[in-house]
Parts: sequence; C-alpha cells; structure tokens
Amino acid sequence: MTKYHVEAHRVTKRFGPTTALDDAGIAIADGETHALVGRNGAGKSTLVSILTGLQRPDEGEVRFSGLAAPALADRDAWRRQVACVYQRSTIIPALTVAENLFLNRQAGRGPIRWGPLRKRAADLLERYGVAVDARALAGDLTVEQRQLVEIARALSMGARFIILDEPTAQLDGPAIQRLFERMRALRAEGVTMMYISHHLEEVYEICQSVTVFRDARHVVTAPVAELPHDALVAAMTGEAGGVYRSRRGAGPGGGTARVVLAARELSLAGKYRDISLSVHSGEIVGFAGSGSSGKIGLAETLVGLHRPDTGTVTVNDTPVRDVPSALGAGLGFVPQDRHREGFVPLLSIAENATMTIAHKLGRHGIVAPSRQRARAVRLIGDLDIKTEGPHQPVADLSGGNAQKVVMARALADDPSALVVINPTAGVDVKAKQALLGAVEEAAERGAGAVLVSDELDDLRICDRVLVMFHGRIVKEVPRGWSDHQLVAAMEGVDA
Amino acid sequence: MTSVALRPGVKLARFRDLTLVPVIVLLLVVGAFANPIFLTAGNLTNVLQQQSALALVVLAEALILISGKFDLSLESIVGMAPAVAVMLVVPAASNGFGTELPAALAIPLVLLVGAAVGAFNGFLIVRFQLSAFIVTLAMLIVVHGLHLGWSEGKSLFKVPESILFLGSTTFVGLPVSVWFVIILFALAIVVLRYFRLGRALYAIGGNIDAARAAGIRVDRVLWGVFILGGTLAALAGLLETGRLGGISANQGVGMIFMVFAAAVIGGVSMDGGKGTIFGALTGVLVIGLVENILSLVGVAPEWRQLIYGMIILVSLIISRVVGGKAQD
Amino acid sequence: MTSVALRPGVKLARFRDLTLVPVIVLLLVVGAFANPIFLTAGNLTNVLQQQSALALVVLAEALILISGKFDLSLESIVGMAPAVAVMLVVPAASNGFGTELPAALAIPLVLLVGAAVGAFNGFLIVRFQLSAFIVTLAMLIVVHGLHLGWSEGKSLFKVPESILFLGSTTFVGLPVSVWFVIILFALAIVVLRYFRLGRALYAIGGNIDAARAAGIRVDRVLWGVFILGGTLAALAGLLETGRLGGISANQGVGMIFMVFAAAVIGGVSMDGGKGTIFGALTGVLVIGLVENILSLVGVAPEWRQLIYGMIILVSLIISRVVGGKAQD
Amino acid sequence: GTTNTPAATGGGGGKVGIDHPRADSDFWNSYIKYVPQMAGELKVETLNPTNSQNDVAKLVNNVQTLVGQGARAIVMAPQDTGAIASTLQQLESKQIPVVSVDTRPDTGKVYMVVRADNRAYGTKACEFLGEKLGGKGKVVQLMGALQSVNGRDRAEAFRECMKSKFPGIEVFEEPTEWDGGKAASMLQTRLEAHPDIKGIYMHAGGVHLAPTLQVLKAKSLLVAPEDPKHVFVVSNDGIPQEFDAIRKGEIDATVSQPADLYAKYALFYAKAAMEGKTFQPGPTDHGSTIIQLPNGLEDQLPAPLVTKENVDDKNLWGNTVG
Ligand SMILES: Nc1ncnc2c1ncn2[C@@H]1O[C@H](COP(=O)(O)OP(=O)(O)OP(=O)(O)O)[C@@H](O)[C@H]1O
Ligand SMILES: Nc1ncnc2c1ncn2[C@@H]1O[C@H](COP(=O)(O)OP(=O)(O)OP(=O)(O)O)[C@@H](O)[C@H]1O
Ligand SMILES: [Mg+2]
Ligand SMILES: [Mg+2]
Repeated sequence: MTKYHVEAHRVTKRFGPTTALDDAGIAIADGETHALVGRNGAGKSTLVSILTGLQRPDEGEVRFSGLAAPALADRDAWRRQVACVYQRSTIIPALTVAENLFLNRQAGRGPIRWGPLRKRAADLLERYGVAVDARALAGDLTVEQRQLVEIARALSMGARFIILDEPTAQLDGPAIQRLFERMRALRAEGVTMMYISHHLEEVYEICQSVTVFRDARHVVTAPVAELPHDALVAAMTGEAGGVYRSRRGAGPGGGTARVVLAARELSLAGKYRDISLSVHSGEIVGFAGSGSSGKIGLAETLVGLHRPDTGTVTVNDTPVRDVPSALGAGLGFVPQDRHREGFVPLLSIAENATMTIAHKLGRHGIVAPSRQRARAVRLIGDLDIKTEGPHQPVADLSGGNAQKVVMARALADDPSALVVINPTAGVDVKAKQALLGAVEEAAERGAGAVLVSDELDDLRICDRVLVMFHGRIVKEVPRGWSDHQLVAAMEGVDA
Repeated sequence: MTSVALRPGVKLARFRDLTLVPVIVLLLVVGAFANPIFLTAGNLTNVLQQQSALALVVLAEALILISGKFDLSLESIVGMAPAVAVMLVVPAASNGFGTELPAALAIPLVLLVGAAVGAFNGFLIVRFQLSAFIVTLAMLIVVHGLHLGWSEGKSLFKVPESILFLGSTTFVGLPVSVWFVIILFALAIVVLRYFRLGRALYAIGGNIDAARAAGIRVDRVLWGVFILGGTLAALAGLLETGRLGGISANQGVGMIFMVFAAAVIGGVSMDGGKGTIFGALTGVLVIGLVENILSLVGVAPEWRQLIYGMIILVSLIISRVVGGKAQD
Repeated sequence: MTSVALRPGVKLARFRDLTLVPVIVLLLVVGAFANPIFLTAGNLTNVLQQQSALALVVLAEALILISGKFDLSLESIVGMAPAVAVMLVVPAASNGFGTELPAALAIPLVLLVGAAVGAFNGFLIVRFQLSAFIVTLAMLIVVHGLHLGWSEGKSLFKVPESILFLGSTTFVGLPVSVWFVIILFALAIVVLRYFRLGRALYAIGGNIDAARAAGIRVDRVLWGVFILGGTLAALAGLLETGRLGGISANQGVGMIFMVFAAAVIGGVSMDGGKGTIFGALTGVLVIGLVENILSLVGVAPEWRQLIYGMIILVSLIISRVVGGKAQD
Repeated sequence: GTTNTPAATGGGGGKVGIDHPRADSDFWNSYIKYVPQMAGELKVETLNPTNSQNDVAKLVNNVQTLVGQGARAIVMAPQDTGAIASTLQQLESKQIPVVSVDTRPDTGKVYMVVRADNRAYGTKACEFLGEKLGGKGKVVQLMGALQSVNGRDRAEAFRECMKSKFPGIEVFEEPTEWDGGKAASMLQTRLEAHPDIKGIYMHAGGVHLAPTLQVLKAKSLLVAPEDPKHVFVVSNDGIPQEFDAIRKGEIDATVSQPADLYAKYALFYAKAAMEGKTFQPGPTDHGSTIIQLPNGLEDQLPAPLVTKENVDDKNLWGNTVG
C-alpha cells in the first residue's frame, strides 16, 4: 500500500449558499508531485486553505503522514508541515523583499541582524534566479516579480510538503522553466508537492499523478500517463474537448481595413521607445516579450493609463488623453492585475461588468437595475461565469471567474478597439477558449484587438505578433510562427 | 451554468442596512415605558428636529466615507459658515464685519462658504495628494480658528430673518428643517442607488484604481464630493442657527464624534465603498432616541455619559449579532 | 530580467521618517528669532516635559495604527486610570471610594486599570470582530463616563506622593517623565526595528491574511497591542497627574485629536503597516514646539487656534514636498 | 424693596424644569448638589434635571423635553448667551418664565437672572493684585475659554482695570480653554521667559489651582507671602481646596462665587414666578441688588473676595461642603 504524505478525507466546506467542497478529498503519496486540476471555482483553492490550516473544514479531516493535522491555532505546527504559494498574493507591499522572504522567521528569539538577513535573501533570490534587489520595497515590484518572490519564499521554507496554487499564472516561459528546475531538484530531495495550474501541459511536464475536481467534488485520481490530455479535459468539464484552435483564417490585409487604434512615435522613459503601431479593423495584433520588455507599459499607454513622454495614441481617430477618452472613443480593455485595476471587490458582478457602460443603461445618469441585470446575465452566460447570480460580489468569486468578469467588462460595450493584457491568467481551459473566442468574435465583428500575453498559446489567434525587447519592437512575425522562432526573438537572440 | 437562487444574497446585502432596526424598535419600547411623553407626536417631532443638523452632517460624511475619504472639518464648517455669512450681512454694531451686504444674500453666502472650504479640502487631498485625515484635522482647527478669530469668541445673536425662518417654521405639521432632511436623504438614497454618479462613489471607495481604469473621472468626482460635503455641513449650520436663534463660537464643536458614530453604527465603513445612506439615517435615529430618552428619564448627570456610551456599545453589539458579519 | 534601482528606494523609505526634520529645524529657527528664551535649555526641557504625556499616548496610538487598528479611547484612559487608582487609595473625605488601599499600590493600579480597558477593547475588536473605530469611540465615552460618574465630576486634589514624585522630580538634569519618554521610545524603536514581535506589527498592519499565513499569531499580538496601548495611556495619565498635581474630570479630554495629528504628520499611516516610532516622535516635537512658540510670541488668544492649525497644515505640506510621496 | 404681589391665578402649583450646564467642573457640581437640597427647603417641585454638557444645542433640546414634560418654569444656565434667543422667545410665547443662572442671555425675555457680577470678579482680582504688587511688575492671567461669556467678562474687566488703575503692570494673557494641562504648560513657559512674574489671576480654581501650585512648586516659588520670591495668586470660584491653599499661604485670595446662593435663588425665583409674583429693581432682603435689564431683571448676588482674613467665615459656601 502506498504511503501517503498528505490526505484530505471527505472534506466539505460551504460559504453561505455556495458549497465550495462537497465530500471531496485528495491523497498525495510521499515524494510525488501531484497535480490538482479543475475548472474555475471547482474548489481547488479552498482545499489549499484547508490543507494549510487557514480554514476549518465544515466536515472531514486532514492528515499528514497518517497523523491528525495540528490544531488550527497552532500556526507554527502547520508551518512545519506545509509551505504554500497561495493564489492570492501574500506579499506585504510596505516591507522589503528580504523581509517578505523571511517573514516571521527573520531571527530566533534575539534581535534581527538586517545585514546578514539581506545577504541570505540575496543568496536565495540568486539561487532562484530572481533578479530583484532584496532591499527594494515589495510594493514597488512588478506582478511577476512578486510572484517569483513568493515562490522563492515557499520553496525555501524547508517544509517536506509544498503547495503551489497557480504559481505560473503570472510568469513567462523562462521563469516557468526555472521554477520547474527547482521543483525537480526538490523532488529529488524527497519533497512532496501539490501543484495547481490551468496549463495542462505543465501537469504532464512536472507531475506524476493528477487529481481532478469538478463542481466541488472529487472526480478522478490517476497517474498522469493514464490520463491523456483530452481525457483530462473531459474529466474537468464533464464533456469531450480539445486544445483551442483559432476559428479564423488570416485576418484582413493591412491596407484595406480602417485603422481603429494607432500609436505614433510613442516613448516613455524607462519603459519603451519609438513605438509606432496601427491596428486595423478585424485584426488581432499580439505583443510578446520577456519580463520588463515594456510591453505592459506600452499597452497601458494605449488605453490611457499612462501619459507617454512623446507621441500620440488615437482610437478611431480620436486622441487618447486618459482612460475616459479612450473608452469614449470605443475602446475596451483588460488590465494586467485584476485585483488592482480590474474590479471593485465589494460590488456585484453586474455592477462591475457594466461599469464602463453605465451611461448606456439609462438616460439622465440613471442606471436602470433591470437593464443592468439583463446585460450582466447575458455576459455571465456568454463567458460561462460560475456564480450564484449577477448580484454576487466579485470578491466571492474564484480567481478565474473574477478574471472573466474583467473580460466581460471589456466586452460590455461591443468595443471597436480592444486591448487585453494577459487575459487568460488563471482561467481554466474551457474558459480560456471562451475568452480567446470572445476576442476573436470581437475581431470578426470588426474590432481591432491588441493582445499582450506571456502565453504563446494565446498569441496563436493573432494575425501578427510584435516582439518587444528592452523597450523596442524588434520583430514582427506573421501568423504561423513556431514557438522557437518567437522565443528566440523574445530572448533577443534573433533567429 | 449559473442561475442559482438570487434572492438570499440580495436579501443579506440589503439586510446589512437594517441591522439597527431592532435597536430602534427596542429604544421605542424602552422609551414608551420610561415616560408617557416619549411616544407623543410632539416629542418625536422634537427628536427629529433636534437631530436634523446632525443628520445632514452625517449625510455629508457618509458620502465622503463611501468614496473612501474622510472629512473631520465638517464640524467646524457647521459653526463657521453661518457665522461668517451673518457677519458679512449684519452691521458692525452686532459684531458684523461692517460690510453689511444685503440680508437676502445671507443664505447663499452660508452655502458658498461651506462649498469653498470643501473645495479647499478637495484641492489639498485630491490634487496635492495629502492624507485626507490629517488635512481635514488641520482644517478642523483652521476653520474653527477663523470662526473664533473673526468673532473674537463672541456669540452672534442678531441673525437675519431669513435664517431664523428656516429654524422656526413648520410645514404640513413638520418643521422645515425636518423636511430638508427627508428630501435630501431621499435624494441621496435614490442617487446612490440608481444613478451613475452615485454608483461611482462606491466604485471609487471600493477600489480607486479600478474605478480609474473603468473610466470614472475619479478626481473630479472626489472633489465634487468634498464640495458637496462642505455645502451640506453649511446647510446643517444654517438649520442649527435657525433653531437656536444665534451662533455661538462653539457651534458644531465636538459634533464630529457623533457624526462618525452615527454613520459607522449605521453600517457605513471607514474603509470606503460600503454602507448606505439609509443605514446612516438609522444611525442618526438611534443617537437621537438615546439622547431623548436619557433626557426624559433624568439619569443623574454624572452617570449620563456612561449610560450613553454603553447604549452605543450595546447597539453595536446587537447590530453585529443581527448582521452576522465581522465589521471593519 | 529587471534590476529595480536599489539605492533610491531604500533611502526613500528611510527618508519617510525624516520628512518632518526640516519642519523642526524651521521651527527652531523661527523660535530663536521670536524669543531669546526659546533656545535655552530650560525652555526646551519644559517643552519636553509638557509633551511627555502626549508623547506616550502617541507611542501607544502609533503601535496600534501600525498594526492596522485604531484606538480613540486612549484619551479617556489618560484621565480615568489615575483617577480610579487614586480614588481607591485616598480616604473618602478626599473624594476616594473609601477602600483606602495602601498608597504603594497607586502606581500599579493606574497601569492595571489602563491595561484592563485595553484588554476589553481588544476583546471586542479581536474576538468579537467589531469595528475598532466605533468600539473605541463608544469606549471613549464609556471610560470617560466612568471617570465622571465615580468622581461625580469633582477634581481630585489629594494625590499620593508617589505619583506627584513622578511629575516633579528631575534626574540628571531632565524631569523623570522625559526619561520615561526617552526610554520607552528607544525601546519601541528597537523592538519595532529589530525584533520579530515588532516586525509582526508591520506584517499584520500591512496584510493581515499574509501575516496569518506566515504563522504570526495575529489575534494574540493584536490583543497584546491593545493592552499595551491602554497601559501606556495610563502611564501618560500618571505623568500628567504628577505634572498637574491633581486630576480634573477633564483630564485627557480632547487629546486624541492631537495624538492622531502627531502620529500622522509623523508619517504613521492610518491604513496600517506603515510609519515608524521615530517619525511619530518628530510629530510630537512639531506639536510641542508650535505650542511653545505660540505661547512665547503671545499671539492674540482669538487668533491662536487659526495660526496653530495653519502651522500644522504647512508642516504637512512641507513634509509632503520633502517626502515626495502621496500620503495616505 | 421687593414687592410681592399676590398670586394672580390661584396658587403656585407645577413643576420646575431644571437644566444643568455641565457635570465636570467642581463649581457646577457643588451647584448641582445644592439644587435638590434647596428644593427641599423651599418646597419646590422639580422635574428630573437635564444636563446640557456645555453645549447650547443640547440645552435647547433639553428645554424642549422639559416643556414637553409639563415644566411650568425653567431654570437654566446658558453658558452661551447668544444662541438661546429663539428658545427664550418660544418659552415666552408659551408663558413659561425663565430663571437664568450665572449668565445673562443677550436677547429674549427672562424673569430673573441670578448671578454674581463676573466683571466684578475680574476687577476685584485686579485691585487685589495691583495693590499687593505696588502697581508695577508682571502678572499672568490664566483665562477660561474665549467662547465663554463669563471667561470673557472676567478677562476684560481684569485687563481694563489693570490698564486704567495700574498702568505699570504688564499683563500676559493665556487662553487655557479651562484646561489644566494647557494652563500648566502656558504658565511654565511664561515663567521661563519672565522669571520675575509676581502675580497670577486664575479664572477657575477648579481647573487651574492644582496645576498652578505644581508649577510654582517645581520652580521653588511656593513660598510664604512675606518672602520676596512669593508670587501672589488670586483664584476664582471659592471651592474648599482654594480655602485650604489660602490657609497654607500658597495662594492669597479667591473670589467666592456663591454656588449655594445660585441654587437657592434660582429655585426661589422660579417658585415666585409660578406663583405670579413680580419684583422691582433695588436692594433685596438678602444683601443683594436687583437691577433692570432690557429683557428682564437681574439679582446680583454678593461674591466676596476671600483672603486669609475671612477664609474661615462660616457663611462662605466653600466652608459648608466636604
Ligand atoms: N470567502 C468566500 N466566500 C464566498 N464564496 C467563496 C469564498 N471562497 C471561495 N468561494 C466560492 O467557492 C467556490 C470555490 O472557490 P475556489 O477559490 O476554491 O475555486 P478554485 O478551484 O480555486 O478556482 P480558480 O481556478 O478560479 O482559482 C467558488 O464558487 C467561490 O465563489
Ligand atoms: N516608475 C518607474 N520608475 C522606474 N522604473 C520603472 C518604473 N516602472 C517600471 N520601471 C521599470 O521599467 C522596466 C519596464 O517595466 P514594465 O512594467 O513596462 O515592463 P513589463 O511590460 O511589465 O514587462 P512584462 O512584459 O514582462 O510584463 C522594468 O525594469 C521596470 O522595473
Ligand atoms: Mg483558485
Ligand atoms: Mg509586467
């Protein structure tokens, strides 16, 4: 009989009317890397919070190496059992990177010696290939840098069991590969891991077995070899499915169609230089680039979040001065960090999804609740958002479903120009299809889209991909590129 | 996939505004037993009239809190705005500045002064990005300092008729000031519930970056809220002046504590983005009823403060138990 | 990949605590010109002594604010804790309770009462999950109510010698109360900078969920901070009683505004997790120097408030310009 | 003389509504304690007294409540004399007589004002200090709050008297806002700058006495009156602790503001009003004078200056309470 390092038995957890886990369980053998997959809202993160002692299950129990889990109040005991990269950031912005790495273990009983601590932090960052200064304030880091710090912290805790809840959702290719190297090394040392991701190819790359949750229930556990891709998707969704394939052929040629989004000689110190760009109606333009290539900064300028030092942006020939003017000119966009700029957590899905089109939901500044609800119900259906209904606060949604709400907002106005940044971060396979399909549909209706993504798969729907490196566009590749070709350009070694 | 029962969630969310209703009912029952006068129309009308100035300042503060900001200086506006306006109008012999502007200007001037203070607060906070708490704390002192300095600490007891009229006239059985409160609260409830502008306050208070990214003109709206807040506080001062028939150099002083107490026990969050105007109104009612009952019962003066504080604490606990959610 | 500019970030973060230093220098220069007495050791010692009670309450509030909470009731503890302790000790003829506990117990009793109030606040906020703002606002009234009720509003003129001693003795040239402030601030600065417990306050204030996930015993630490806060406020009351030689029913009343002003202009954020004890201390110094200069210059009483508020506002603006960051 | 006209409409039935201005000062607490005692002696029926916590808006609310409970006369002590106007008007229209204690409302009808002359306090203190200092030197005036009319009256009278009668004396004014901590700081700072200050006038013994003594003690200035270092201190209120300090030679005088007489005559006139009696200006049978105001009458009760000579006088209210 296999020796299980971690077991969760018949766990049930309810949040008000929602049942997040329904008599579900997991058993992870000693030393294996075990994948947990399931659609957005399947209950994965809820299980994580139960396995790390942050929440008490309504029913069921957790065991470590056959022994009952520590009492909920005994945080130290839990921390000895398990380290975790949570889906929601647990970085404290006002503290330095070094302190975040060694939070609550800066020293023993005695005083903290900051010099050595910084040194240890720098070593740790170096070991994990994270190029940030240990003395910087965590709040000044980019989203992916924070994620890397978070990963480095969890892996360095010395726990024999590590949970990673969607660690790669905000990472680009090379960073993911570095993470996997570390995970392999840890596994070689006998560390047990639970790995959650919506990138199924990663499951095959790094995990030995996989558990699937669907609608809060356990569906299947099997070695990854016994569950090929299509079977895994079928288990997750309850229906047959496959990899997302672009529905469209080549987009319209550059010359004929109307230009919906244009940038002229944009520069912004420290971010990008001399960018010119025309996006035509019906066209999807991708942006690729490694971390800090400036692609995010550029995209945020296109939607009016930054003011460029030089140059102009126009949407449908209307100059963009700020966000309202961009939206007014017919732009929709998905920001990079959904928690920071994507939604207002306490407000309902209906309200968040219609926030940019409130002026269209009634006259004289009135927002008619019935029309708002109707619009939201449609968007919830279109994007397949798992929720109690349009009135539910976005704060109560699972990560992927919250991302869909942000997408819903971008699409709410049938925009003629669309700028989406990492739109599929943290969404499940089916949802990814829905989101990318939504971008394609918008393009088919005649919108021009800019898609900025760290995921090569997303970029496949693009008619052309612009590769950025150190703040400049270094290459333009038409549809039909190979992964290798694009990655080489992104790394700056032009093939 | 969706279409799960909508009702319960909706109810719970609305319920949050009503957590003080059992407290109010309890107070009405206690009051009725304590003194037969309590439940008479006359007494209850008095309660409403006595709380009308507080109610308007609570309205102003609730709007500002929902937008995620803070304004302590409102209490000083309650005294200073009418005082300055009156001093501009009355002759120097009645402690005026000597400008003797036409008396008809008195009321517009009051509101203008309030709006100006609000605009200045808004400028420092929105444009200059200073902390709202500390700016308005300093402004609380500055505005009251202007009042003290100009009036030399003296009360103004020659007040234009137009202002006195507001404090003393009744209309369809209720004092005019109560009508003001009813109309302005109704307006605010409707605007915050059904209008873009109102919803924008919740969005800004809930997540200012997201609001900005959604195209809401955050700075403009916030500035407007501060100006509106100042104006409402000035109006409160006007009603209070009318009710009292004069302006003491202390008018409004110390009021801000009760304003926050009413707003926060009424469910408006100090963290922004949460709470309703109706909830704030129930907070005002609780405070008004408690004060009235304490007056009627005649608790020994030295114990009154204690009992007052205890009732607020107990209200808080009842509303926590009824509401079921952790507060913030 | 990236390599975020190191130096500026680090320096800026430390700098944040020092933004008031130019203001202090400016005040020293202005004071020196205004009155030759100002820069004498005697006068500056007086300033320190006069601000020592405020400083301790600011220390308490800064600890609580850094942990992301709030305590308004501290001002009432400043009056009530020593009053209750004294009443337990002195005979009924001097307004005591008649218990006449040994006088040696007076000082421990003061601290105990403060700790008890802090513990009760902590219980309601941490365990019962009530809003810290509104709980402590209610407790501000309740605690002062207890003071008023038990003392019947009378001042206590007969105070045990041990307490008076604290307020009147000097040691190596400085009043004992100033030594208290120096030692406690130094201790707090060291603990908050170099000890896990101190860093836990920042973690809790910065992101309570993250702190919990990192294994910090959040509830226990928070509760401890409230108890410590109450104790420090009681100590402040003790020093103030020693300085004034008696306890009026008003002791501490209205102080909390200045406490927040000092902490917040000193860079402690109302949102938690940000600011330092040293910064808070500079805030206290600014307030103390302003008050001293205003006394020495002899501004007309009716204009003093205004000038006081303006100086705070200007300090704020200077510190914003020097610090370069938006405040919160 | 006082003319008692017989009650116009039979008997003086009805209850008196009383509002206390505050419960956190020694003087007013003594007053509050005297009220039920005097009510018993004078056989006046009272409603439950209310307390307006030094806030005129609360006072107005309380008066409304008292009237709602059927008060036939009101005793109040409006610490703010301007913003009570419309309340007085309403009470007049309801024919409810008002006795105002301690302060004189600026406008609005009052049946009787019962107070000692606060301007006289300031003048008495000035004259005492001026003589003791021989017309030269420096004195500090620890003022109350600017917003308080009594504080203002005392301050102005003291200031004007010094200016006219003792031009050689320099006066420093400290706005303490009735706050002991502020008073101590301001006095300490002033003494640091001017160690040759020789006189102090405190507006309220209840809040200023202990801090002043403590500051003087720290400066080693708490010495016998014969000592050339002695600082002459005049207080105001007449509470027992001031008498103790006078006996010990720590302070030199205080103005005894008669808390007992305030309570007694407030109720006396309230009862008289309900009985329909009227009064004329002129001396009274209790050693005071009634004067005519534009809006009513004022009985100016005696407020003796208490010094070492008369500090043991049994008639002083400060000697009759614990
Ligand atoms: N605190 C909460 N309050 C209310 N509902 C919650 C809460 N936390 C989770 N839920 C609900 O529980 C369900 C499971 O959420 P969970 O976060 O575990 O999903 P997940 O599998 O991690 O999804 P994702 O892949 O999107 O991260 C969702 O329907 C979610 O809305
Ligand atoms: N305000 C700023 N001041 C100085 N440097 C900055 C500032 N903002 C960003 N940078 C730096 O500029 C570079 C580009 O940042 P940017 O955020 O645009 O990259 P990015 O587009 O997010 O990269 P990626 O495509 O991987 O997401 C980074 O090195 C970043 O650290
Ligand atoms: Mg999740
Ligand atoms: Mg980026």
